[in-house]
Amino acid sequence: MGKFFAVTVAIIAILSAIPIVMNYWGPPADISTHGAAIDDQLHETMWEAGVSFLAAQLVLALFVWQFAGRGRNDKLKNFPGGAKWLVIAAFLFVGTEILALGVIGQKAWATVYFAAPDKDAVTVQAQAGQFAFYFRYPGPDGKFGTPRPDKIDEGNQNFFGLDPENDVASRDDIVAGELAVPVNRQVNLLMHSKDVGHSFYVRELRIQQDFVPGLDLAVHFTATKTGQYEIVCTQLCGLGHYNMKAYLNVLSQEDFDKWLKDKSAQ
Amino acid sequence: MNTTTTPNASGKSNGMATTYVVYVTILAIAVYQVCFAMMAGPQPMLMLALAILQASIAVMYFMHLAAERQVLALALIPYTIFVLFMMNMIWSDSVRLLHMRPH
Amino acid sequence: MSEAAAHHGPPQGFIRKYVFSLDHKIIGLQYYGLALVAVFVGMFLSWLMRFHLVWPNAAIPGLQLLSKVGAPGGLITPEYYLSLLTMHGTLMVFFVLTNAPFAAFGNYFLPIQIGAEDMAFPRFNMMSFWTTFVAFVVLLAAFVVPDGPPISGWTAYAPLSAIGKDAGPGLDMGQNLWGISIAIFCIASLLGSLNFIATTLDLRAKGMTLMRMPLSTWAWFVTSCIALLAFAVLLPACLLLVLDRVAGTSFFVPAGLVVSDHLQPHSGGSPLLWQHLFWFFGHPEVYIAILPAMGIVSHILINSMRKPLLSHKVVIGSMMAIGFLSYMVWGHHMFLSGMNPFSALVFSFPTLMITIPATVLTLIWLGSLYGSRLQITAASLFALGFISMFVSGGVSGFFLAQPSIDIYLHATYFVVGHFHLVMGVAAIFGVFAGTYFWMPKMTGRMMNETLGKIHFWLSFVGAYCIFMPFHYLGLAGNVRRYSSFVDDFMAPLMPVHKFITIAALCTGAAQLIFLYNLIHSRFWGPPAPVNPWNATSLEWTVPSPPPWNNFGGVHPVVYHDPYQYSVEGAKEDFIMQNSPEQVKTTVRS
Amino acid sequence: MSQANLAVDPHAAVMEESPFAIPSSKLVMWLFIISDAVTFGAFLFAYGYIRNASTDWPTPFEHASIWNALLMTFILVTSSLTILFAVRAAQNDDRAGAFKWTLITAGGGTLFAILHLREWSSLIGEGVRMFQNPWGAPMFGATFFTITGLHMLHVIGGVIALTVVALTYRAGRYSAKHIEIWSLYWHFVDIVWMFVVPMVYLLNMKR
Repeated sequence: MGKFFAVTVAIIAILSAIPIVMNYWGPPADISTHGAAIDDQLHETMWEAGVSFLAAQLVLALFVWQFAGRGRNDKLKNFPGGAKWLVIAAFLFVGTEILALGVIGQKAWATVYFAAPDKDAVTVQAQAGQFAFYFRYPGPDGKFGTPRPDKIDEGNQNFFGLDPENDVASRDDIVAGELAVPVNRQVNLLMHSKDVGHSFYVRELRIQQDFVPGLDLAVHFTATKTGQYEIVCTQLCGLGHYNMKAYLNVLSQEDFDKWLKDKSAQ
Repeated sequence: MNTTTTPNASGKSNGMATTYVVYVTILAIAVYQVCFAMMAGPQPMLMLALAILQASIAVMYFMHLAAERQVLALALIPYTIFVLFMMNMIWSDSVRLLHMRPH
Repeated sequence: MSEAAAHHGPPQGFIRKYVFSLDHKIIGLQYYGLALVAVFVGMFLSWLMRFHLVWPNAAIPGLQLLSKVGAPGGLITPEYYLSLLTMHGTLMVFFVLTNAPFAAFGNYFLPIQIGAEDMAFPRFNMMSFWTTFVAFVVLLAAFVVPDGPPISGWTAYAPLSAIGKDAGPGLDMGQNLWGISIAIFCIASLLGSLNFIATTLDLRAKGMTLMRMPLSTWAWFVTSCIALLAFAVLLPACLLLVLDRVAGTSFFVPAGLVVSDHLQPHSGGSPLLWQHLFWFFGHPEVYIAILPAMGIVSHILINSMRKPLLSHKVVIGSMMAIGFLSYMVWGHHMFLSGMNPFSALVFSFPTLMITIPATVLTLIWLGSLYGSRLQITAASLFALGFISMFVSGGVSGFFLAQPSIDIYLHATYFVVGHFHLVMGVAAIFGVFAGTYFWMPKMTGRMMNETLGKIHFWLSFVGAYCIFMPFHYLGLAGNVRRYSSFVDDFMAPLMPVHKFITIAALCTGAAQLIFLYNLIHSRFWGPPAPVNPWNATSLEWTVPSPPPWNNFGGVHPVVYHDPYQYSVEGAKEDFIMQNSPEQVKTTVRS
Repeated sequence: MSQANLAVDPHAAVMEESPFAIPSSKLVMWLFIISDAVTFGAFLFAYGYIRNASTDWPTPFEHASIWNALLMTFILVTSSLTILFAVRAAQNDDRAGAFKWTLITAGGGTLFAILHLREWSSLIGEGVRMFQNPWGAPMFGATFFTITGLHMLHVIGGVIALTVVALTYRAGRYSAKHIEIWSLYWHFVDIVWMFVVPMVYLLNMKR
């Protein structure tokens, strides 16, 4: 029975590792400037975690194979070096991993969150509500109108609660149900939640950030490849959560300008 | 180690004199807090520090923790302070909330 | 009150004996029973969820009886899926993973293992069980209120959970019941942990020094120290949540929210406050679930290996280090929740540090296996399975501890796989190991080993089949808490989901073997001897099941460290803790 | 929990010595106190968090209410002193004295609660509700009433407990130990108030 356990554990460990090693189900190709750092970090962690995982499972299998079912007459042995060396090994091994990944590897996080957005970044406001995203562009004047929660009226398509009669800046604001951004230009996304917590997750962009009601956050990113990508909500936001999505359209600069023009003409 | 109950922890051994001193000190600090706040405005950190001072002498001499075995204080106090200290991690978000509110 | 059990005599009558019993053993069994009911309900809910995910259009006959609105014609609606998800998580985390390894086994065996007649406060003990029971009933009541159970997840993130029925179905009465139930549960856990700490410190038999306590006792002790202050934070969080809901305050709700076209009257609070308070409890809770399992597994492995672990002290130290670190890391649940990104780095570092004591523990277990005389029983198989699961679930923590990787993996099935393996399956394996090991003592009947082994193989392979693929789904970017995958991106992953669902149905069904074994052996199993496993700790010195005052009024005296196995020159290959037998040489390192 | 004060420490003969050398019930009271301290701590942190993030937090307390709070402090700290007299009397086997001082303490607690309720009712009269007040951030009422309410709940619970302990003690079923243990609780209630006064009253003083 012990040998059977050993074989099962070994098989499970190896089978579990195969899809990872074969890269069968990985993240989709990265389309952002900061994503490579995250991917490297993921890759490196995968190596270290994978080696630890396989080593531990296989050692478990090996020892159970070797020592299961030994009787009273078999000599007991102690692990060479005893607990002291195992503790030292754990400190060294894991300590190195922590230093390598946890300290040095935080650069990827810093590039996403600690760098200020560029001055010429395209500023877009994203508003999440149950169960849709809306995006707002400041229009030719470069200024957002002030949204007022009491003016929100979904029936009349006033998703942001704009008040064009009194608020000049809001008159040329462009509101869209999709996020169109120019390629290779930084986008500064101002995030606002209308009701409950939501999240903005684009797998290809390696961006995920919660919308926090009462706290307007901003993330910035640069998309490097044109195409259409899915934006999904990852924060449980109610019954339509599974259906809350929008699309990110990464366009060339000309297409983006044209898109803006078309939108403002509407 | 002493296996019988030590006659500690109840003011029997250290008389009531300490107790009166502690009583007066706690009240004096309370009065000082109020007067200070009324004259110079409440300074949160100072107020908190004085409250901690009051609390610690109350714990030590009213609740006789000082007269118990030291290990009791060592088990209870660092543990509680550690947990309360860790909670201070929430402040940075509170400050952000102030600066990053919508509109 | 060190006189403990002295002031309750042998109980008379059914009610005193089995219902409002002061006997820690009965209370332990009551907790076990409660956890058993909760785990089967929770598992059933997970079946419904898995079934719905892959066959969304197949009706489940009879489900409409559970909820007419939530499952019309047996078809699960998206909101009912979220209700199931919430109830599954809450039941499993609070009523199974906290109750079974900690409260159930702890109540039964902690006093016996330290040579006490009962818990320090038998009345508190009874109160803590019945308070837990009330919490359980209040939670289950959410199934029958008109709008159904809450849909905000077991984490009940505000403001979804705080603004009432505008936010969606289930968030009216159901969410109130949830908040009240968890608040009650906090009080029960508080009573329980007070009792555990006092018992461990004050009621040890003569000679039972702290370092002579078995590792399981140590684990329960450390766990109760964690629970003491962790639940003390969840309690105010739940009270404030309930106030937000019923008294119209807004601790967790900011101004200017427009929900269902209504401008909410709230202002002044913040959802982040709820997340901070919740996770301040929530992370220690993970260790409340896993530490007792670590202790139980160590205790059982030593017995099966016929040799002590490489170091008793290092294991205890590691458990304490885990307990200590557990208070410093709650922010790793909140990397992307809008928390200050600098805090993310501060939280990431201690999170990674937890890997050190966890690795030390794993290496000690593995190193101790070397050169042992490992006996394969159902209990030791589950203990070995625990190690395997703990490693598998543990390494994925290494990803999630890093905020940069969390950007991609947060809220995906990777997280689901991670915590199910390490906190769910591993802890449950600890409970199974404990059950096969201790049930003979608890019921006086041996369990069927063959069925136990079959149960192990099905559960072990099944659990891997369910939870390993979760990691792959997560790596591919499959987000969690979706009641169906409407988008194209998920379509290629559906075969994996199907595989998981089938594995889940089979593995769940395999638990019926366990249930059968448990019930059958309880009544018809062969009578258990006093010490069926040739174990050394004090619970094996008393009859199976032990009499009401455990040691028959005798105060045991302890002469040895807990794990004197394979002692050369001893009469048998082990020396009981209370045996005065002295042997010069031992194999202890 | 126990029926009699055992003169002989049960640890001495048959059990391993407790590391703290105090009765279990006293240990449990200490543990309860640290747990409750963290609960109060969480309330105060929540209050601080919300207050800190508000721009229009009201500071309505006139000097009169501050003096009233100081009077309440005086009453509560004095009741801490009287419970110490009770403990001392009980330890000297002065049963009548211990009974008297415990009841006086409970009376002090009652007086405190009455003063507090009077203050609550005057605030309610001024229009302060759980989520509404005439001055500014509506959360003021919520934090004020939850924190002081939880404290008052502890005071009222303590008054009831002290009364029960005093009566049971006079009947001879409780010993000095019980009075001492409940004195710990009473001091704790006092200590919480020491934090409530500066955090809730002084910081919200009219400027």
